Amino acid sequence: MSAATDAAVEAAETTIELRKAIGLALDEELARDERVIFYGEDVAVAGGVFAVTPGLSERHPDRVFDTPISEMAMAGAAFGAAITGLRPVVEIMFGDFLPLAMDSLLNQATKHWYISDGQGSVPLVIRSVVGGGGRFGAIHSQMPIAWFHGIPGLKIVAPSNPADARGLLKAAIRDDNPVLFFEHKRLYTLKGPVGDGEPVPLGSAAVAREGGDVTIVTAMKGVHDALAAADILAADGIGAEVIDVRTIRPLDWPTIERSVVKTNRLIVLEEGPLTGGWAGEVLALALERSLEHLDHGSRIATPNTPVPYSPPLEDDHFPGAERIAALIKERI
Amino acid sequence: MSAATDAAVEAAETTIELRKAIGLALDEELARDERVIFYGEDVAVAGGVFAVTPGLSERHPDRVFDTPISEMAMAGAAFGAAITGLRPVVEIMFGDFLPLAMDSLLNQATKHWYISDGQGSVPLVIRSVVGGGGRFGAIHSQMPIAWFHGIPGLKIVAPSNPADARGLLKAAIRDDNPVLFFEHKRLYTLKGPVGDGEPVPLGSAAVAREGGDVTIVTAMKGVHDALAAADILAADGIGAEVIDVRTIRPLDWPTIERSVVKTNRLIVLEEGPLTGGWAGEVLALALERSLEHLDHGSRIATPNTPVPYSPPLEDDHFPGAERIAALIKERI
Amino acid sequence: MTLTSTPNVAVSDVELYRRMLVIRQFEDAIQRLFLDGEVYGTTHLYSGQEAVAVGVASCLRDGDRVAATYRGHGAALAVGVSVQGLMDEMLGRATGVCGGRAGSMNIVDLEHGLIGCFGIVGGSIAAATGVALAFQQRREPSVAVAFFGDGTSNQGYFHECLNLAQVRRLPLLFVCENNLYMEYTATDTITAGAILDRPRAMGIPAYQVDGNDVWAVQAATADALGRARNNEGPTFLEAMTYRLVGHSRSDPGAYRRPGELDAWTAKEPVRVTRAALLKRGVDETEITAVEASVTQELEEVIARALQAPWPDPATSPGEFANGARR
Amino acid sequence: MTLTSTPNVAVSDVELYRRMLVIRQFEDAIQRLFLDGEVYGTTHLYSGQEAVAVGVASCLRDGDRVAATYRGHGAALAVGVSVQGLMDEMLGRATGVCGGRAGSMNIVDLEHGLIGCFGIVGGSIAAATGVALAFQQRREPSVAVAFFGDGTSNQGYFHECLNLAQVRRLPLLFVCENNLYMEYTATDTITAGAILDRPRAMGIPAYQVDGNDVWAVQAATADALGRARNNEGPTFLEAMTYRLVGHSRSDPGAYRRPGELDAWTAKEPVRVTRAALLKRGVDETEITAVEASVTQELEEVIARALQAPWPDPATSPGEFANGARR
Ligand SMILES: Cc1ncc(C[n+]2csc(CCOP(=O)(O)OP(=O)(O)O)c2C)c(N)n1
Ligand SMILES: Cc1ncc(C[n+]2csc(CCOP(=O)(O)OP(=O)(O)O)c2C)c(N)n1
Ligand SMILES: [Mg+2]
Ligand SMILES: [Mg+2]
Repeated sequence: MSAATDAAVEAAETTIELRKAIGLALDEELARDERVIFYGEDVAVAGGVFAVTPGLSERHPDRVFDTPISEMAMAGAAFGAAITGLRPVVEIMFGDFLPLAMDSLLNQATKHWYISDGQGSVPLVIRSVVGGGGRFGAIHSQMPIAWFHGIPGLKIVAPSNPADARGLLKAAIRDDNPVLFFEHKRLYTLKGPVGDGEPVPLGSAAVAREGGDVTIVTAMKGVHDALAAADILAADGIGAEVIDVRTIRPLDWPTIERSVVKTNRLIVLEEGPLTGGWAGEVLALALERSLEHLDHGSRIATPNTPVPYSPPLEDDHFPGAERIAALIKERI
Repeated sequence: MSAATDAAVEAAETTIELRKAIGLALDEELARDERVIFYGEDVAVAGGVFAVTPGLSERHPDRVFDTPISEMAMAGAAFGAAITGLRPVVEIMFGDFLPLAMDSLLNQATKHWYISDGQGSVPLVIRSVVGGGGRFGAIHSQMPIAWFHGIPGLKIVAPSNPADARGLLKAAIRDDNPVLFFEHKRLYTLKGPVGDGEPVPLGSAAVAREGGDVTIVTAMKGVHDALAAADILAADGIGAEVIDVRTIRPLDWPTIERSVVKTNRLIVLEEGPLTGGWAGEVLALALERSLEHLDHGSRIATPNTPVPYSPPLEDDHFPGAERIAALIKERI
Repeated sequence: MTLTSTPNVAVSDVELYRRMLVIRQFEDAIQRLFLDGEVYGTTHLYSGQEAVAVGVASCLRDGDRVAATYRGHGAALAVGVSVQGLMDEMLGRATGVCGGRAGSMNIVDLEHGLIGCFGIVGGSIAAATGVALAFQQRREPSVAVAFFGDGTSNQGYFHECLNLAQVRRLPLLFVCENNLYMEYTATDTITAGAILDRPRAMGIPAYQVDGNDVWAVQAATADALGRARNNEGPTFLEAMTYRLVGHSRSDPGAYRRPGELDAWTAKEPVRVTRAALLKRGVDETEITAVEASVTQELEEVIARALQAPWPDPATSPGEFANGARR
Repeated sequence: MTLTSTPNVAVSDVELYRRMLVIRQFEDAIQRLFLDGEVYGTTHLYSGQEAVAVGVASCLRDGDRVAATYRGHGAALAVGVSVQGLMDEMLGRATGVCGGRAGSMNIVDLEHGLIGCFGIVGGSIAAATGVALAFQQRREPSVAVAFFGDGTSNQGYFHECLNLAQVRRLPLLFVCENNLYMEYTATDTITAGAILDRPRAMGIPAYQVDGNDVWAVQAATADALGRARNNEGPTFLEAMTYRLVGHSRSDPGAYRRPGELDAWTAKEPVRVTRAALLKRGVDETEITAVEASVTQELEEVIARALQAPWPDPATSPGEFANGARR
């Protein structure tokens, strides 16, 4: 290995917070492609309410700017800009606010390619912070995947670590389709290797841990909970394979299937209400495509209620590693 | 049987168009309970763009009115009115426009009961026309169930015939929770018995046809397609049981399970894109709860693209009875 | 001479008339073809409003882009979408401008600057706002035009986008076609105050024009486009006009006030423009020649459309784009 | 004497001061408790804006209803939500006004007319519009009040609801608390024109008041409520004020213009009201007695809150309502 490669490998192993990895990816893409613009509420001068984007507006003053509180206009304008040669990245601050941006995503951005019969594509990214566990209450803790999961033409990205966040965001910005990019608020300060900076293809899952007895399919913070649960299970001699789907849509089914064929037992761990979530889609695919390999298939998700504020209530709402491990032991 | 009962039975068998049954249910509830109000775009003076509500504003002049094109305000105001003692019914003309009404449904109406710790309930109904096959193109032909399916606290109603439409709408209006009530545009002129006018409980499926070899779970127009497919299958000696779920949420799982235990084969027929739809939820439940009874489980849905306009394209997009029957034969 | 030949250069009076006539006859044909079962679903015709789209489009240059509504045939033809391509699309044919996939309410023709006919009220405004943002970012002296109706002024997109456009001084022209009604409801009964006062409250220059006077529309548009190209920001035009036909094919029409239709028919733009041409000294034979040629063009277009092939489902562009397909 | 005792009757000057002080001390306590790790997540404090909520609420009657925002402690206390119940909620306790389920951004207390503190910008406006609709439908002479901020004037709900309220002449009071900023961005940099011109464009009577002058707020509110109860429709108040603390707990504060905070601190409402009381001839010993009692009340409230029981997940109200639970 040459010194240069060594240095690259070493650089890729530098640790960085997930939020910094996202800021870095944005910075890199803004520098790489002048068609990229980035806007949102308080993202420019203030650098974002979660300090994800500080410095970007200084480094790219013409292409990073603050907007009014106008989510409909922000999303609708992203569509118009995307079909006119830009590659807009928009921050809708909390994922809970995404319904306000949904109409143009659903009825314009994800339809344009098809209804125009392929005249033009719509390269845009909407970033939002999502998820619970931060004591933010019912309207700032949701997981919006379910609301958007059934929209053809939309890609949904859900990274679990800094390197993936960086690589997936770069891929999202370079993608020719509308992409929802979710960032878990509990992972913003998670540290991990910064990665080599190459785009991570949308639609490729990662095997986060190998194991032979049960497959746990999950994403985002769920990956960390699943890995911790796998440690507990290992102590009981149960080998859990953890699959980080990384993108919810498109979903990397082959990677899941390979694992299920090996373990015959499938658990899908979803942060989000049980009913109508993406875990159901994974189970459905398993039933349709791998029934003969399945000894067990089930979901671990959150209750069908809003997310409560009070610590004991919120902690109970989200299953932690212990509860996950216990449920898996009980079920398989 | 007394003459009075005879008359009631006869009355219940009078046939009526589905759209008239909906107008009738609204009229009956407006007459029964003065807390009920009804508003929407062009619903009062004009009687609705699909002629569902003619005459209502004449009969209930103070409680039926036309609004501006302000879906956000209409839905948000329904919440405020519902917690202040009214039982609003709102028409959002096409289901495709529902994202504009989603924020307040998601973040206010369905959260109030829980976050207030049960201080107050939110009795409101949003009615919309949905579905394809009308040559209305991509933005007026969608099935919005998937976008709302993952929202705790929301009931979703999807009737297939006039009597159910009437009874379910009455139950929806009397329900203490936010309800989305979907009306399929291709069923508006469907005729059927008007029913006895009793509310049909939300969360109770109906067995539309009995059969021993395969269970077809579906809703709305799918019920009619499934029944026609069942006729075709019967000619081949295959007995298909057709279950009309009637409400998507809450879902009547016991009725589905009873059937699956009998037939061991489950087909879920959904009008709507395959990925992320409610059919996935049904298969997931089947896998979780009835794996040992399952020889087959799969979905028949529409492609993961927008709905095209041109007749040959749209007809190809929606599987009809023949294609459904052929697919089922192939799969089981 | 086709409609597409000259949308971006100075346009003669007769040519303006011809374009309006093409739209009128196109819409009349659609109405007939709908009743014949050759056009499907629903249609929202532009009859009576032709002077607005034609007047606006006559001022546009290559590179400018237009967002229209579900009532979009007029804007489409005015910016130069091929009459044949649009007709074929209405008939659901493979040769339609969107291959039959869009239909009346959703036409896109990027080549002619038509980014879409938006089925969601207000959608055209948001999309055009983004187009204008792109122009500004790229320092391109082009302008985005948003067409929309009076009823749309009560919707969230309207408000948010007017503000955003003005704050960022976007090169954008808002064209509010005030035909008095949102579907079957008189807009003044559900609208507080005058529409023009809304952009004015944000400091957006806002003017009312006679939307049946193609030259008035043209003059106001030229002014507004000049401002926009000069980085002076958006302009708002309220074009007063009237829809001579139903809102859509199922319209009962009972809402019209007594005498209203007659009064507006008397000042409908095709008639008014014809009279003005004569007054301006155009020879009537030239006019009748244009009329005959438009009638003939439409007949030929329809004949070809009825023979055009149906699309094949196998040609679907699919769920995801990977670059532009064509 | 508790805050809850008199919100709906004529309120003395000293009582107005006392209420403002309760809010200020409550917010100061929350800030401390947050740093101590006893309040969680995030909080948006009302410090500096007290005169608005107190002035408005002092005019309300039983039956009136209020929709507040994520910055809602002030409105909550002003309408009479129990200080203890609110404090317990902040600390996530079972005895909180929402059993610990809501937290700072989502308080509901129907008994005291607080229909919610809305976490979505603009949500308070829409909800209050519906409340007003219900009052009107039931011919009940009550009024709905929507609190919201300056930044909210650029959002769709604002526009749609102002129009709907005016068209239907709803008994509604819009209270725009203009504290100059939307989070960290100066609102005038992303807002076109003056906020007041927006309601005025719709014909809604709209007034600016000194939001740090509790009597000015009171007078304007009394007027507006009279109109509303008289079926004369909505009124819009823009109360000019200033947030003395960060937007939320993570606020860097770097956006404030030089000297701004000092200038506003000099005219902050608690200080200003105290001075005014003295000028109006209130005895300073009466004031200090009130101050001491508020301080003591808050201390006791906090002490009880810290001892209050945690909620049990098993007490969840569940997904669906079936009538009201309490
Ligand atoms: C968000 C939304 N709400 C409702 C509709 C249904 N709709 C279609 S056209 C229309 C009336 C629009 O009125 P206006 O803006 O005056 O335009 P016009 O049709 O008169 O040209 C309505 C309500 C829609 N397409 N989108
Ligand atoms: C729809 C929506 N967008 C963004 C936010 C995030 N947010 C919370 S408060 C706030 C600023 C609101 O400013 P303003 O209306 O002036 O009220 P203030 O906070 O100053 O009282 C923003 C952007 C939100 N809660 N809801
Ligand atoms: Mg109109
Ligand atoms: Mg503010």
